[in-house]
Amino acid sequence: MPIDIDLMRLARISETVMETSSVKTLVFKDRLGSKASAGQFLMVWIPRIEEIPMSVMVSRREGHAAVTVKKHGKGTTALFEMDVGDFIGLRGPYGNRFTISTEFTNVLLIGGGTGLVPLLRLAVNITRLNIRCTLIIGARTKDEVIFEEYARKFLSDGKGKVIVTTDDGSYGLKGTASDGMVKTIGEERYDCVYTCGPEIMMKKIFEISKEQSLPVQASLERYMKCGIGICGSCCIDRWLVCRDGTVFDSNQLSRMKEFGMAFRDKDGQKLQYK
Amino acid sequence: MPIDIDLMRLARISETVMETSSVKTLVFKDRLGSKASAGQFLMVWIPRIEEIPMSVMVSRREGHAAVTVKKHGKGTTALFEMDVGDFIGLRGPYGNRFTISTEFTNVLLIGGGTGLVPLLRLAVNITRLNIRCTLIIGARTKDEVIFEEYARKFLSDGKGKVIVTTDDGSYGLKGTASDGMVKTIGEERYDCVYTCGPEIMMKKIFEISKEQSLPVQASLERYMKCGIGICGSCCIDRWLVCRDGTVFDSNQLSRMKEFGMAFRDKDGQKLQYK
Amino acid sequence: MKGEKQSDTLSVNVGPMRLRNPTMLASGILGISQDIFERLYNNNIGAIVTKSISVDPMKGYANPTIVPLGNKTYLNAVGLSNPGVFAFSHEIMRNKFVPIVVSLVGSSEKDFPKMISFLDSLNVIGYEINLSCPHVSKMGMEIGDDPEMVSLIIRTIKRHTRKPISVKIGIGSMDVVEISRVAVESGADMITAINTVRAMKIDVQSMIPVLSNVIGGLSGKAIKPIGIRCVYEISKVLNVPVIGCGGVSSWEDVVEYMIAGASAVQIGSILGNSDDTFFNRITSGLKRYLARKGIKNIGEIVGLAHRY
Amino acid sequence: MKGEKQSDTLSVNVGPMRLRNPTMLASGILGISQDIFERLYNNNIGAIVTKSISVDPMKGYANPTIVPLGNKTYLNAVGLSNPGVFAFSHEIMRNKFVPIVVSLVGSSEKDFPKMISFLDSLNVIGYEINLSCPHVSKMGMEIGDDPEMVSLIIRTIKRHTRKPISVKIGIGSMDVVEISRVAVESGADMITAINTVRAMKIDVQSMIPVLSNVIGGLSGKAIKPIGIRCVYEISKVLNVPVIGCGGVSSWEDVVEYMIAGASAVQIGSILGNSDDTFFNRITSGLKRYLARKGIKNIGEIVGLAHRY
Ligand SMILES: Cc1cc2nc3c(=O)[nH]c(=O)nc-3n(C[C@H](O)[C@H](O)[C@H](O)COP(=O)(O)OP(=O)(O)OC[C@H]3O[C@@H](n4cnc5c(N)ncnc54)[C@H](O)[C@@H]3O)c2cc1C
Ligand SMILES: Cc1cc2nc3c(=O)[nH]c(=O)nc-3n(C[C@H](O)[C@H](O)[C@H](O)COP(=O)(O)OP(=O)(O)OC[C@H]3O[C@@H](n4cnc5c(N)ncnc54)[C@H](O)[C@@H]3O)c2cc1C
Ligand SMILES: Cc1cc2nc3c(=O)[nH]c(=O)nc-3n(C[C@H](O)[C@H](O)[C@H](O)COP(=O)(O)O)c2cc1C
Ligand SMILES: Cc1cc2nc3c(=O)[nH]c(=O)nc-3n(C[C@H](O)[C@H](O)[C@H](O)COP(=O)(O)O)c2cc1C
Ligand code: FES
Ligand code: FES
Repeated sequence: MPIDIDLMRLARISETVMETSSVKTLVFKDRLGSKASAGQFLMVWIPRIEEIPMSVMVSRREGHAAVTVKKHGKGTTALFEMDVGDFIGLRGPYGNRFTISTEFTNVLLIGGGTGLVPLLRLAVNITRLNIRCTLIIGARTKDEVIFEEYARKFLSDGKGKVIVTTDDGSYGLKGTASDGMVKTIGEERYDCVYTCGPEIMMKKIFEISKEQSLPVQASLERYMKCGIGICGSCCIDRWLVCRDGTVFDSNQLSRMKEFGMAFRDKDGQKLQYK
Repeated sequence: MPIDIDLMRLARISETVMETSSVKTLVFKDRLGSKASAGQFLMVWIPRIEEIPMSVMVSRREGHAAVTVKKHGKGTTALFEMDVGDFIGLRGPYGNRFTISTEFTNVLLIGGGTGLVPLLRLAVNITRLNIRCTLIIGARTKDEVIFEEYARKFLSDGKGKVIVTTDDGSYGLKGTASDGMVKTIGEERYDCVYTCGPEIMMKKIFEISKEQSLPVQASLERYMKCGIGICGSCCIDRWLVCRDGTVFDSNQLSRMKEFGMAFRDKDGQKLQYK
Repeated sequence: MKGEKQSDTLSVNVGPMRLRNPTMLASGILGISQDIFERLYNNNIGAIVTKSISVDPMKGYANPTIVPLGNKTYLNAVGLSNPGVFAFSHEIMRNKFVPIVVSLVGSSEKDFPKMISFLDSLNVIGYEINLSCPHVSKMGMEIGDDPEMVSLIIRTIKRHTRKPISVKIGIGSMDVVEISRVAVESGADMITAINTVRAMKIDVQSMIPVLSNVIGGLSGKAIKPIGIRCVYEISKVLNVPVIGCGGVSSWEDVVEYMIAGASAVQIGSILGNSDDTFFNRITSGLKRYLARKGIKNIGEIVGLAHRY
Repeated sequence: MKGEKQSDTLSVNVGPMRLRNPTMLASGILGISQDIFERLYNNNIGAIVTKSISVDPMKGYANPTIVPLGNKTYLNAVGLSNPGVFAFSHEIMRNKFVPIVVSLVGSSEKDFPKMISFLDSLNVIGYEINLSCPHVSKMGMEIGDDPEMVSLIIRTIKRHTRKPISVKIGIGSMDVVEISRVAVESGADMITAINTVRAMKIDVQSMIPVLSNVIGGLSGKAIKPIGIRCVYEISKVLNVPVIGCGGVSSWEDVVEYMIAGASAVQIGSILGNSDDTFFNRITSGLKRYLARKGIKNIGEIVGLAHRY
């Protein structure tokens, strides 16, 4: 019988990893999630509390998937506080994926915060294709840098490199992830830029890339209820992030009036990014 | 996508054959029906009039099935009056099937009226297995003998033989089908008796076989509404003819108190056979 | 009664009825033959509810009366065909060991004492009053939607029998909780929810409604979320055992109904897709579930959803 | 109106509204963004019904608000979240070519003139009054089950707009024909049937109701036979255009609703399973069907089942 990814399944958390004081990775057995593509997300049910979209994190364990959650509001805090043995509900994976051309030889990945999650999955795929890969990890301060060790490990041996930027200069390059980008594109030629993270950051990256005629793929976030193209709450311009995205390319991004400018609240009102 | 045999499908009658003045064969394209086993039936919808069970008749045309209907009450009369181009609805095929042991070398088939329909299908299968086969066609009178020519044709060349009996002696052997049976089992050794037709006839055949320790398989009829084991209207003792049958073996038949004795009406009342 | 411990994992008390397990045959499914009842009981069903029986035999509607719609969903308008109470009392006269609940249907309160007089001395554990057949006028939902009639019928029945009665309700034009309240206040011992939901199917090629009666009742998988909701609503508000019904096809569905508040669960159309091992599979699924959760008796899960 | 010939095969008159084809977006589905409306219209939808709009913005319930149940069936309790009439009137202010019907919801008759004052001068072809949301108290079904409130709301609206209005009804605790009759007698130009059906889902492993609101509304394939029945019943008895809704996922379903008596058909949850070619596939399926039957305009099939 084919498995319906829309039917909620329960998964027991089998392992947790504290990434920083407010970021935690939860690992659980989930065959469907383990096969997710980079850019896809799961709808994660925290029973009686919330259901929220979460990018699928790489998990080293066969048949397992993971999510990396940053403590935020009600839902993410409850998820963050979960421990081994607790149950979550899962639907998905949903959404499209980052695409890689076999003609690429060198690509740039730029992530901020939990936006690094889909990029790690992507980096794994990219290095398997023998494409070189530079990963910029952006953070506000040293304590918030995540996944550095993991990334350095599998981007070693000439597979690529890792650049860390912190806004306050407490670690790595001082500046934003886009400052790091400006620097590295001055030094190397990249075929494509992949990004996920705060939208203002992605917008900046998109604009820099446009000037340099560098193609971009960005994984966007919007408020999501259904994750499957029914409710419309995740719309950005004419697109639904859950169905047409989460990954959009330069062409789409350039046609978006709302990208980096406006988003919709839980009630569907359009608000401006500050 | 797997096809759900329960979902009603429409079929256009592509050919009709008058077998006698009150028996007609309707041929129609229906892949599922064309693959039916001997003993199985279709639920046939005559739009706005009735839905009735009909044994699946052999059809020479690839991908086609057929039913042979005897004019009776409202439903069968409407079906009988249908012509090329008319539409019927179909569900099924339903029910179990006659079983053949490869150890058989010679078998006896005894049919009365439209009860011959499943036996013709069976005879085709049997001869393919190189088992010899005697078919008794029972009828009240000469004009009601059906399928004789067809049966004689494919039971020629040593594959088997056809015996016709008429109650009034107007054709073939004078007597009932069971009289024909008594005669032929006196002459030849059979491994199994297959029968379908009026229940009183089948009961008689079952009793003769029991005396001779001959195994019997009989395809029974009961009033049917659903054809799928929901309504219970087709019950005979603890069995449902639509689901556990239509074919029952000696062991089951011998445990039935109602076989040849009683049947249920449309409202479920038990009535006695006269 | 809810949560009461039992010696046996699956045995349940449904009001005054004690069943070896919470599964029951839904009315109208295979429901006219004592031989079939015995076969089902030997195959591990908890109890039988018979086809709805009327005073006189009823032929019902012409076929098609039952239309499979795919995905374990069915539409039917059988028209309450049944052999009548006289023939049916003969059918179950020799019942020795099967826990039989007789479903009764009538067009006025006077019908019920007549039927009870035939049945009450037989080996019958209770009655289910069908006030919710969605497609037979003057006998089903039309009565179920009339609170005074419901009350009159139940009070009349209670004067004529000491056996427990369940009132079977459906999605009609009265709120399920309100009509259940009327039933309970009039003396009903249990509520069965739900009957089929008024529905229809048209064949688009012939442009003809498929059921001979045009309109019928939807059953099976499609109505399960509606049945769960009704059981939850009724059992949360009224202090009465509720028997769940509608779309059960697995042990998980039985559990879902019981967590919603059902003390027992009826199984209907799905039997068209199942075999003799069905109830064994249900009961062993239930046992495994309870073992995993460390629950001693299934009664403990009844109504756990009322916390929310 | 029924059977009236049109130059174009698929164009239909739905009361005073003329649509290029009989498909409409059901309310609450992708219903808050003008950009999405334009995309759907460019993909060949006949008309848009917006998310139900209230006077003030509403956040709705916490997630889970939408639960897929499998087989194209869904459960939802969104809680009528919407940006409110002020923000929404800005959303559609620049609408040029999309036939938009605004769905309105309110808790008293006074809410409606307020909303209409914001919307009536915009490029909007009509209103749909949502009196049937099964899971929001004081705004949905509670109003739809109160005939006097229904009548008051509709008469109030009719005094404040000349645009056509459809009243959206559901399976509540009033007969669908009776509540439609009240609506029509109070001035409704059309009836939309049906909204989601009150239902519930419990996760058996965690023993927890999945929707944050516990109870929600069933939509999709499971409710189609119920919707077909309602459209048939209403359109057979009342002389009013009916817009069918519930479980449509193919051109055959559109045809089935129209034969049952619908002048147009709304499509909702199934859009979660479809892509940009969906409405083209529907319309070309409809055209092939009509060609095969030798029918010039789809309006000719409306209500053909009333013969039975
Ligand atoms: C495709 C996608 C992938 C994501 N991946 C991750 C991830 O890997 N790790 C991670 O920590 N976060 C991720 N997020 C963000 C995460 O879903 C939100 O932080 C979370 O939903 C906030 O819920 P809350 O109850 O804690 O916040 P609330 O207090 O309810 O709200 C805080 C803010 O979070 C956002 N938010 C709230 N609910 C949702 C929702 N249902 N959908 C989208 N945004 C919401 C809104 O901007 C809101 O203003 C992802 C979001 C999307 C859309
Ligand atoms: C498995 C099976 C296979 C059959 N195969 C054939 C066949 O190949 N050719 C053929 O001519 N006939 C066949 N029949 C018999 C045929 O179904 C009935 O003759 C037919 O249903 C009568 O319908 P009616 O409306 O003409 O009769 P009615 O006037 O309604 O009733 C006449 C009698 O026919 C029987 N009958 C009526 N309705 C049904 C029903 N739904 N199911 C079963 N019996 C019914 C009853 O005994 C009834 O008393 C078969 C029956 C069964 C159960
Ligand atoms: C063919 C058929 C006949 C039915 N007959 C009756 C009946 O006589 N009395 C009754 O109360 N319910 C009757 N029902 C309704 C069932 O008892 C049950 O309430 C309904 O089918 C929902 O359960 P299910 O989804 O498990 O089938 C009938 C249902 C079907 C499918
Ligand atoms: C997520 C969701 C939100 C809905 N919101 C509304 C709404 O705001 N107003 C309304 O009248 N109906 C609403 N509905 C009901 C739909 O308009 C429609 O009546 C119902 O879903 C049945 O159609 P379907 O089976 O095609 O989905 C909603 C349905 C869904 C699934
Ligand atoms: S989250 Fe509902 S449409 Fe995208
Ligand atoms: S015909 Fe319904 S059970 Fe056999």
